[in-house]
Amino acid sequence: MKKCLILDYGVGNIASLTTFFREHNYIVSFGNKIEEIENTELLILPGVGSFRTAVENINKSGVATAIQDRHFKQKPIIGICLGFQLLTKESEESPSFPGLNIFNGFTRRLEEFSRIGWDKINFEDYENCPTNDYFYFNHSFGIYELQNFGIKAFAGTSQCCALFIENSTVGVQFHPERSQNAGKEFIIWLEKEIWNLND
Amino acid sequence: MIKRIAATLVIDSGYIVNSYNFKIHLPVGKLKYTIQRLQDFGIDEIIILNTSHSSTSSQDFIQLLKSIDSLHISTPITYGGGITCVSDAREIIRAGAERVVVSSKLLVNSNTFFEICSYLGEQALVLHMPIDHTIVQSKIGGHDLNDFQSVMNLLPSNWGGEVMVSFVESDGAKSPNWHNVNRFLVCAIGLKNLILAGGFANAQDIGRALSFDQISAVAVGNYLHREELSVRNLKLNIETAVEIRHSK
Amino acid sequence: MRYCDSCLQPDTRPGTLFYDGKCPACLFSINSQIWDWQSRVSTLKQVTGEIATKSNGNYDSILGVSGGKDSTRLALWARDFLGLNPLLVSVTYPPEQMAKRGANNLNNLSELGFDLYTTSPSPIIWKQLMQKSFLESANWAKSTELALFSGVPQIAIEMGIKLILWGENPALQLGALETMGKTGWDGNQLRNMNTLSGMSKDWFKSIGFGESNFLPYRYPTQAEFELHDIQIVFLGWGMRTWGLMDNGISASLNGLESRETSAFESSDLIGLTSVDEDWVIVNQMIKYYKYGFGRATDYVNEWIRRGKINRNEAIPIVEKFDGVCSDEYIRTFCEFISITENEFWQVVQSNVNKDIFSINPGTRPSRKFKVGSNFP
Amino acid sequence: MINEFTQCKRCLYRTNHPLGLILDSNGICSGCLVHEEKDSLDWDKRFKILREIAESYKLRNSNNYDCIVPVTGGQDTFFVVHTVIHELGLNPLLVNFNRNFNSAVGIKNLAILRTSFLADFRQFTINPVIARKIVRTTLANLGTVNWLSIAGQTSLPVRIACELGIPLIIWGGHQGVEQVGMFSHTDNVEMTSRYRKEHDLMGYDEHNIFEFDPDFKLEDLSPLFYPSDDLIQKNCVRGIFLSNFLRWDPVAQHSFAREKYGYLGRKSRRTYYEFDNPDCPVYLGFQDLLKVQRFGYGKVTDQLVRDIRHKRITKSSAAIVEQEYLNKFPEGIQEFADWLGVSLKSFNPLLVSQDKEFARKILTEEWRSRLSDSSIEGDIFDSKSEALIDLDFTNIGKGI
Repeated sequence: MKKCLILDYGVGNIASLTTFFREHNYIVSFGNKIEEIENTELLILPGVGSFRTAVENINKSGVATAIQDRHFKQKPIIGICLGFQLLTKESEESPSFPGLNIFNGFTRRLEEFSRIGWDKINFEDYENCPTNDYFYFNHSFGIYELQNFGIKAFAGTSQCCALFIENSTVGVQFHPERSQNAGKEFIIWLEKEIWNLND
Repeated sequence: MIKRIAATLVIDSGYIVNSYNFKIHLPVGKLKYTIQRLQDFGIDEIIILNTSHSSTSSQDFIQLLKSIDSLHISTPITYGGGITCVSDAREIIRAGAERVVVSSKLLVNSNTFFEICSYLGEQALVLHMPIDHTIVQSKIGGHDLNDFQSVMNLLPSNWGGEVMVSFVESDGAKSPNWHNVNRFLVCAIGLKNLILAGGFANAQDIGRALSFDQISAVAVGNYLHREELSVRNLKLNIETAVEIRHSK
Repeated sequence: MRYCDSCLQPDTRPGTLFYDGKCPACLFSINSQIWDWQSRVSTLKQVTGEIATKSNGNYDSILGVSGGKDSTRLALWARDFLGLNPLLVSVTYPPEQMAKRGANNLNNLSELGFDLYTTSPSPIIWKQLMQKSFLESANWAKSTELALFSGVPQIAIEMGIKLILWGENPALQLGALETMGKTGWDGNQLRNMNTLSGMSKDWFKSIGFGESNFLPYRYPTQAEFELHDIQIVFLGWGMRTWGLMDNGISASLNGLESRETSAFESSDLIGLTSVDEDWVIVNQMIKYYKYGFGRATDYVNEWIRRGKINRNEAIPIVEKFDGVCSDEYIRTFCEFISITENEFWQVVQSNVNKDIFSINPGTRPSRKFKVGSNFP
Repeated sequence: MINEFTQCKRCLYRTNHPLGLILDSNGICSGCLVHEEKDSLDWDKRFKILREIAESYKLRNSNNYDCIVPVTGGQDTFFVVHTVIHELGLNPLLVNFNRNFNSAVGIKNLAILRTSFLADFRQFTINPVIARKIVRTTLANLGTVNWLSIAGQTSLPVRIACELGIPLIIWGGHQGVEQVGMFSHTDNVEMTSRYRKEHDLMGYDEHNIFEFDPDFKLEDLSPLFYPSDDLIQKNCVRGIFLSNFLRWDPVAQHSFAREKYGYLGRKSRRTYYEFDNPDCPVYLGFQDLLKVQRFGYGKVTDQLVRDIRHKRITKSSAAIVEQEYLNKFPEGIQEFADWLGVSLKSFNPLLVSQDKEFARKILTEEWRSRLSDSSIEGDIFDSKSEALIDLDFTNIGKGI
């Protein structure tokens, strides 16, 4: 059984994430202590809520450096929806609250105001992609102009980034825990291709 | 975004019910079993409308949403019913729902609607607009057409949420009243992200509705429980110019 | 009419050839002393094991049962010895025809711990076919036999079960050479059994019903067997102690209810044969008038081959009991297929083998021959 | 002990009905509301819809049956088969799941059925060793004897439909519509595996019965397997209910079956009407005792509600009749203990565990004598005497 930690920053759909990762044989814990972040095999930045509240709580518990540390040490992280945006420099949603700046990019209000529903993701020159299936999106902010070198994918016709992977840090704009079979297979793909985490 | 087929589950006295013209409720069963099957059939989204909020607060619904999560539900859930303030909405999202449905009363009578928008983000809201061609402002907050337009004008033009329009007269029927649906679509030109509901019970009607630009999803109600593999067959039999999601 | 030198089997059975003065069954029992039964058993285990794995679903094999001695023994042997997981399939008679002990014996099989799947053709059509077969050939079982044989392969194909288990190989034990398969245990030529062949669609339709009313009487074609990769295996081929008494005694000790009526009414000496219904006794009597041997002969032949009695001791038993059938069985039979007893005897008498029986008005036909001596 | 759930104003059902019951603003229950349709709908038009469905399945091909009709030795089997063959002109395959214990009357009714109609018949009898094991498990964990036979009755016809490639299954009454008004008749609700799992099987189908008894082997339960969604889709299998298309009135239908075909009833201590479940020696006996314990009402209540709705009895006199029958000592309880291979006393722990006055009964040790060998001494109601030559609790019988 693998271990994972859902970072507590006062926001996010904890219940559905817990069930989802339990189904993938993870022992799921929920907290915001630095040693928890350092020891867990997979850090999860949950996805629903406002950018500002999340940043405030991260700063309050002083875990930003521990998270950045994991990134440089290639320790698996996954940022889901808001969690992905938190990995960027800053977000138009709460300008004066800087993000974790792990990915060199900005979160801005979507040109289409909001993207609600299912869409396919298309990778930019990357071969062994996960199954070409639909994933569930529900956001009104998105990440544009990511300069980092990593695996990048866009959703449907949108310009905003649906997925970005650098080192072992994965950012996804969609919700794997709400994408039925596609979500399940995507996590298995991540474990095999990116994190090589297995039971 | 691909067009969606959602399931509307109306709740009364703790049961999913068949709803007829928003007046008569017949008991179908508990949420747990139906949600499991809808997920098997690859439903794109589940919208829970709790009409028994008058007797119990949405608090007890938090337990129910949490219990749904123990069923390994990996389908987006939208919950509506009895949401009157930001903390209600926040609780429901924390309990595992993706989005909350709010009634037009909140938008018309108070500022709470916009408080929730700013707190959760517009993408987490669905504004519910029952259209009732017969009675203006009926007990269930029904709107007639010009009513609908006046409410829509209160929304900012680039509002990021969705609007669920349900036709009261064809709620529970075998097919919608296309004359009235067309009249509605004319006055909804330019809008987008509309969810249509009310009497959508066959692939042909759903396909036709999804082919309009304004419509991003059709919500199916009573039909879900009437036939085996209901949603699965719907998805197979829909021939629209528009693509829909076929789950593996 | 010539008798087998060592037993009391006359050569009148259609399709059998005597060799060196001996009947096929005697040759079989002589040869079987020297066969390597151990290797036969291991062949059967290997063959059934292989085919069993190809079946999909829960059951790896299917066994036709009536609840009688053979099927009870085979079910237990297949499960407890060969380690198979057979589904038992029974084609049952109409309620009026099924004997109470027949129902009890099916129940006994079920209680021995098997799943049992019964298929019962419509009694209305069953009765009319019985009447037609009887009036035409004095053998009411011709049509029903086809249903009894067709039920198992039909269900095997429906459920995707590849292995059909069967009892004795008629070619070897009864000399019905037309059913000879590639090897001793291969039963895929069972369709050619003379009782099965020769039943065209028109024969059925002549009683005035549509094709979809005769579905239970359709024996799957050779092509269907191949398409669905069905293989019939004769388990009797690998069972050294396979016979009327062996199966009867073993089944009785496992709960089989035998026929209590005296042999003076049924010619069923120990009450172990065809116990699921009683009008077989009428058929045995008519078979006796056609071929000169009946149920009693089957018993004594086996006893002679097993050295229980010698040929001379057997003759008075056959003389006394062969062809016996009480009036009650005849009465209820006529009532069931709605013919009068006069019509019954007219049909019987027109089918009597007049070379070996003389017709006596008002009483039953009587033997011209002496049991055990060739005639004329 | 008054039942704290509210009762419908018109009938005896309360809102704790296991299938779910909703009262409208006037206190009338959903069951009574939908029942009003029986006197308002145009049933000639409704039957025409059924005829069209039947027509579309009739000319399929001549080397198969037109449809499958699940049958038992009781309920409305004769009326359904009569309607399918003589009114709709279909050639059905009759299918019966043998629950492993039948009343003599039930076995005879099946034999009468087979000889009265031009139709082939198939029956599946599950291995009795497994049957007893399942009954013990569901008795202990769900408080019901009936789970096995319902699981079998609701899956066998669907499995055979897939195996033989026969798309249409025709059932009799839809219990959800008839008892608690789950759908309007005009919804033409069809058979679903969700309804089977949630309502027929109390939330536990053959796959999660292992939660109670891990040492079940999955293949032992294969006679109860419901076909997969893919298999149902591939064969386009669907199940329709006659009760949606004609004015469903079991009492009238039973008397029709009695006159025309000689359908037999079976007396029971705990109900006044003998033609609903004559085929099961437990359903109106021990099973009904358990039902009253769990839900506070019994089979007699179902019959009284039906008669109230059909205006054959008033609610007030029905309430009196109900009390008269609800606490009668059930017949056939010793025979059921024998079938299960246990003594009568062995039921006491289960009975007390389900008792509403659990604490008081423990204090007084009253529960110990709930059932004992003396309970049935002088059991004047010897069902065997009225039964036919066969005894009850027969697995397989001749019938005629």
